[in-house]
Amino acid sequence: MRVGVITFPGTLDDRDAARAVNFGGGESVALWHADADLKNVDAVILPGGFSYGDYLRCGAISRFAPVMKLVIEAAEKGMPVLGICNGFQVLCESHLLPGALTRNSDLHFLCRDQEIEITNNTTAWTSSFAIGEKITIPLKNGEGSFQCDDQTLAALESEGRVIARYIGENPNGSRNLIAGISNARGNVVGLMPHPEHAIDPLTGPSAQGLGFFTSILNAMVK
Amino acid sequence: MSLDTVAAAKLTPENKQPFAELGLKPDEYARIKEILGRRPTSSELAMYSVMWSEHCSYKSSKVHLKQFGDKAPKSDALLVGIGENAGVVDVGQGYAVTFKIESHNHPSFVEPYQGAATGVGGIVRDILTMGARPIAVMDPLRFGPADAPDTRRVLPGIVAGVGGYGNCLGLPNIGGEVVFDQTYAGNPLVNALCVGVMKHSDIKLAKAAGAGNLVVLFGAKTGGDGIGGVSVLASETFGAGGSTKRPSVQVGDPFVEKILIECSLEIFAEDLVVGIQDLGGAGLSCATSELASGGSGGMKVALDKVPLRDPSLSPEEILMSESQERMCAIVEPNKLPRFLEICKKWDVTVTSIGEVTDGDRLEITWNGELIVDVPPRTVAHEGPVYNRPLAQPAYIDEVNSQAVNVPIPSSAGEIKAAVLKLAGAPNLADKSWVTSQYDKYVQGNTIQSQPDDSGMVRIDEKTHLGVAISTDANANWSYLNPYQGAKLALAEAARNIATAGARPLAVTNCLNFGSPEDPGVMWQFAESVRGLADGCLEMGLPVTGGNVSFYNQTGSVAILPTPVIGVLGVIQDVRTRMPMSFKTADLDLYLLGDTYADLAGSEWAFLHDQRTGQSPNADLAREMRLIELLLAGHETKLFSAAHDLSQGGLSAGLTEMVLRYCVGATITLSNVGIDLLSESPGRVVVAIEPYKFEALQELGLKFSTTVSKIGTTGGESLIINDCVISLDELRNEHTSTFPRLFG
Amino acid sequence: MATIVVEVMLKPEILDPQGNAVASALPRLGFTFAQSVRQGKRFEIIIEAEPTPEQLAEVEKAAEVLLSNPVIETYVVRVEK
Amino acid sequence: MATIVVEVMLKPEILDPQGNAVASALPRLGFTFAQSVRQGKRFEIIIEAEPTPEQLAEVEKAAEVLLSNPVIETYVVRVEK
Ligand SMILES: Nc1ncnc2c1ncn2[C@@H]1O[C@H](COP(=O)(O)OP(=O)(O)O)[C@@H](O)[C@H]1O
Ligand SMILES: [Mg+2]
Repeated sequence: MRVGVITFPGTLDDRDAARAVNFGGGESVALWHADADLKNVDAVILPGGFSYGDYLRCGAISRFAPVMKLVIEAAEKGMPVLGICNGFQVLCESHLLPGALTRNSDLHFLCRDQEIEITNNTTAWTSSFAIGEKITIPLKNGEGSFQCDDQTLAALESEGRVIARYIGENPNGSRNLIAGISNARGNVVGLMPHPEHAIDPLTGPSAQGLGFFTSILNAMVK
Repeated sequence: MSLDTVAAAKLTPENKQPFAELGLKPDEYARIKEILGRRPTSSELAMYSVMWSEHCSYKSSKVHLKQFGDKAPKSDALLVGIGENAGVVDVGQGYAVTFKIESHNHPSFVEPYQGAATGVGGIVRDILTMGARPIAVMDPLRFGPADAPDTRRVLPGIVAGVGGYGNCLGLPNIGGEVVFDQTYAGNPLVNALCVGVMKHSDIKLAKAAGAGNLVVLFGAKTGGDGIGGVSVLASETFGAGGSTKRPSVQVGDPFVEKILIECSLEIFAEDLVVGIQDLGGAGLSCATSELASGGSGGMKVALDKVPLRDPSLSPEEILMSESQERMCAIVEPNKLPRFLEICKKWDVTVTSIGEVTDGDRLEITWNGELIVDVPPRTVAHEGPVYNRPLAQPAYIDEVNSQAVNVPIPSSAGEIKAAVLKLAGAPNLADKSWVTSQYDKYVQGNTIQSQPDDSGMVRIDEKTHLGVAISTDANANWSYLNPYQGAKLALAEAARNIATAGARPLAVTNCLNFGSPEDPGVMWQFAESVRGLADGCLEMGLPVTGGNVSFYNQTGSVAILPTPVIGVLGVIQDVRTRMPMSFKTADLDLYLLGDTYADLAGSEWAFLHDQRTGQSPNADLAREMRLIELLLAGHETKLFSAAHDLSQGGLSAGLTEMVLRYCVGATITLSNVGIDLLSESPGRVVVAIEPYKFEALQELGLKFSTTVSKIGTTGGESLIINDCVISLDELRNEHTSTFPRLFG
Repeated sequence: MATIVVEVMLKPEILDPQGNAVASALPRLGFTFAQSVRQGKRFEIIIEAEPTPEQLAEVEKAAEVLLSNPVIETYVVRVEK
Repeated sequence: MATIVVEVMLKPEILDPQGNAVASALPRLGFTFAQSVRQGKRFEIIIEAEPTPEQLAEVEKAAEVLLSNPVIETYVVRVEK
């Protein structure tokens, strides 16, 4: 099971994501934004960070990286793709996922341990969880407020494509407390909080983020 | 303006030059003429003026800082000492760690966000320059009164700037300080610390060796921002009406710096540089003269080759520009192609601007004409040295002889009010409003950060080797007695390392003071340095580097003397670290160390507007026994938790402990008021399982440290004698201060 | 040399926390003129000469695919006089 | 109702990382029109009626103390027609 982890200029959590893939039992494969092939990976992770400094809009410039063309093609054919934080932003800018991520409602970058509830366990990245399972993983971003128009929101809700929701007070102004969504097929998932920082209680608030990286193994076995 | 060349300077010896406007004294100007045997060209004048500024030349502090070398303890750990961009220590397993603090005070007052951001950027480049991968940052900060309107402008901007830059670089923020005092109102202190790690063999130095090797500039293009920023901005005291010489501040580009870090590390990994220097204060003037001065030969630079953001810049301005995110490397010609390739991969601008010569001059040309021809050492290392007059200020005797006069709580109601007041006092309140704006998780190796006693990061994922760092200053004590204050800050920082189970290894510092031209301030400075040097000798900890920031004053009012001391320690296995608090009930709580009526300079006295009396005396032998006790207990897994007591004394310490994991405690104190409020140094609260009492007592005897039982853990309240405070009430008081003040 | 300006604003229905923060800071400083505030971006694009219609069309395209995100933003392209 | 616009741009000598990022992204997407790009802020301030000269003076003041930092930025106040 080869999981590609893409590094854009300014990506920060690539090594953490690779570590999490390996912790989960997969084999991480480094991909570079300028790469012209996906090195035979079975799945791809777009990790967190400040690609291109988050200038203009988060993810707006990375979306045009050469490797993204390949990712978009592969995703449309069903390859599992997970975008975490900045990766989620890139997926929205690429229109692989609907909506957009905007400034946190209090305008501050926010790093804290956040409880979320898994609300869909049929995607490639959430099958290891139970519906309604509550996990605590780090949330850290300045532009994590999920926004979309009413119609899109209604569609996401009715199709069960909200895969995780914040519990408690809304940390950033996201509509309907949305922490993560998937595409209709369930292979592309975007998640604002960082499961790769919650794989070992020594360095994170819990090990409850690991489920995202074991789910993908199940997805491939199937 | 026409080009002022060396040839022209020889022909026009009588030309008037604006040396005073550039901050040079008449005798300094005369000395330059003597060194050169002629008047300097305007480019040379620019170089000398920035390099001989207080900030770059340490002209007022040098004679004192010498003590760090003269009194240096024998240490096998020190691999690179004072003088390089940052000191390097051996932490075992082939790893070397480099760390340093720097100030960016004045720019942060003028433009809080950018000032703080570029402060972080600068210290990170210093660490990178040593050949290390930066792995964490810390930010000791000081502000005017918490409720002052200007603090509402300055604090949020500075915090956002520290976070904006550090987060974007992917460096976890693992600690710092937030302290408020009136004297910082016009002079906030932004000190930034960075720590980096490398293998011993990867250490890089700032020297230009090997005739024929190339001088390569890479990173951002040079612009007109921050010209004279450091030299003029950092040495000009702000008058009441604001400085007239406020040049534009620099704007940082953390994305470019992140790219520069990855690009440089790839270049280092392939061993492509002979020497390297970052461009910080004094920009190219500093980098070229220091590289040349550090090497054996001379250097030739074609200044017109420097890539510019603003093509209208004059050679003088290019030499002085402090544009951020630039590095200068010395590269063997045969390695240049690979060097360029790596820069191309990262999309980093790179230009060869000159070469190392076998001469002994630094020669700079502009379109073929010689505009600088100087002995590099005279610019970089042989600047003026002042033995400034110093005198104990009159206030010392006055405040020392005045006793502290504050109410001492005794009834349950008074105790509750005092504990809650301290819990919510801006200096002691929960700092999450600040620290939640900083990424502490990135890189996946953060073991401890806010609110723990020290920051801790793992440096090897297989062996779990780690380092811990704490920064501390107690300006109240330094005000009352700068010699003791520096020692006490050192002891506190070392103690904060040891409570986690790490062994203190090395020291860095950032000395923030008023004007060195004031003999009273100079005395505070000299006493602080003497105290720190004596303390380091006594504790066996080498000073590896640091930074001096003078002229932190508004009109004639200087800031409190604020020597910020950073101590780095090593822990063999981060999984064994001792947490700062207890997670379960039914543990016994013990106080290690003795409590005296030490209220002078305490937070309780500060809250009653008093800064009088005599600071405690640092007893470093006792501090070292306490540290050894903690480390011995760590070795045998004796402690369930250990927490240092400092500002706010036992009251603040207990507040932090019970709130950390939401487990209460029942405490019994005999002399409750003093026991709670005193800030006697050298004290730690530990939690142990009851059956381990004898082992603890044995350690107490072995290390001649008083061990007194103060209570047990458990419940949902902090109970002190007959006073009951629910954790909810305490938490509310502790956590509401910052959101209330800063939104 | 000429300057083309692209102004990008959040769509009215999208929450604008920055604009709101400004709107609530103004009265605290004694400024009472604003009913509401929206904050957006302004790009100044320097081009060599007076823009041709083709160039302006290109700028429109760039504004649509790069400078703004049509999911949440609208844009206006103007030639600065 | 009327709209007052405040445009805040970095001074020309100040580094503009965002503008640079846009300028270097454009050619990668095949857009070659830009010599350089600067990115600034645009505030749209909604007021009740056509602004009075006093109000405009107030807006100027707010632009100077709140909406911009004169150390690194310049601003322009305009009434939107
Ligand atoms: N500006 C800051 N940045 C990061 N961490 C901070 C900052 N200010 C305070 N902290 C952290 O908050 C905690 C409490 O700070 P403080 O009360 O000053 O600690 P101590 O008294 O033990 O030195 C520590 O973990 C400290 O590192
Ligand atoms: Mg402490």
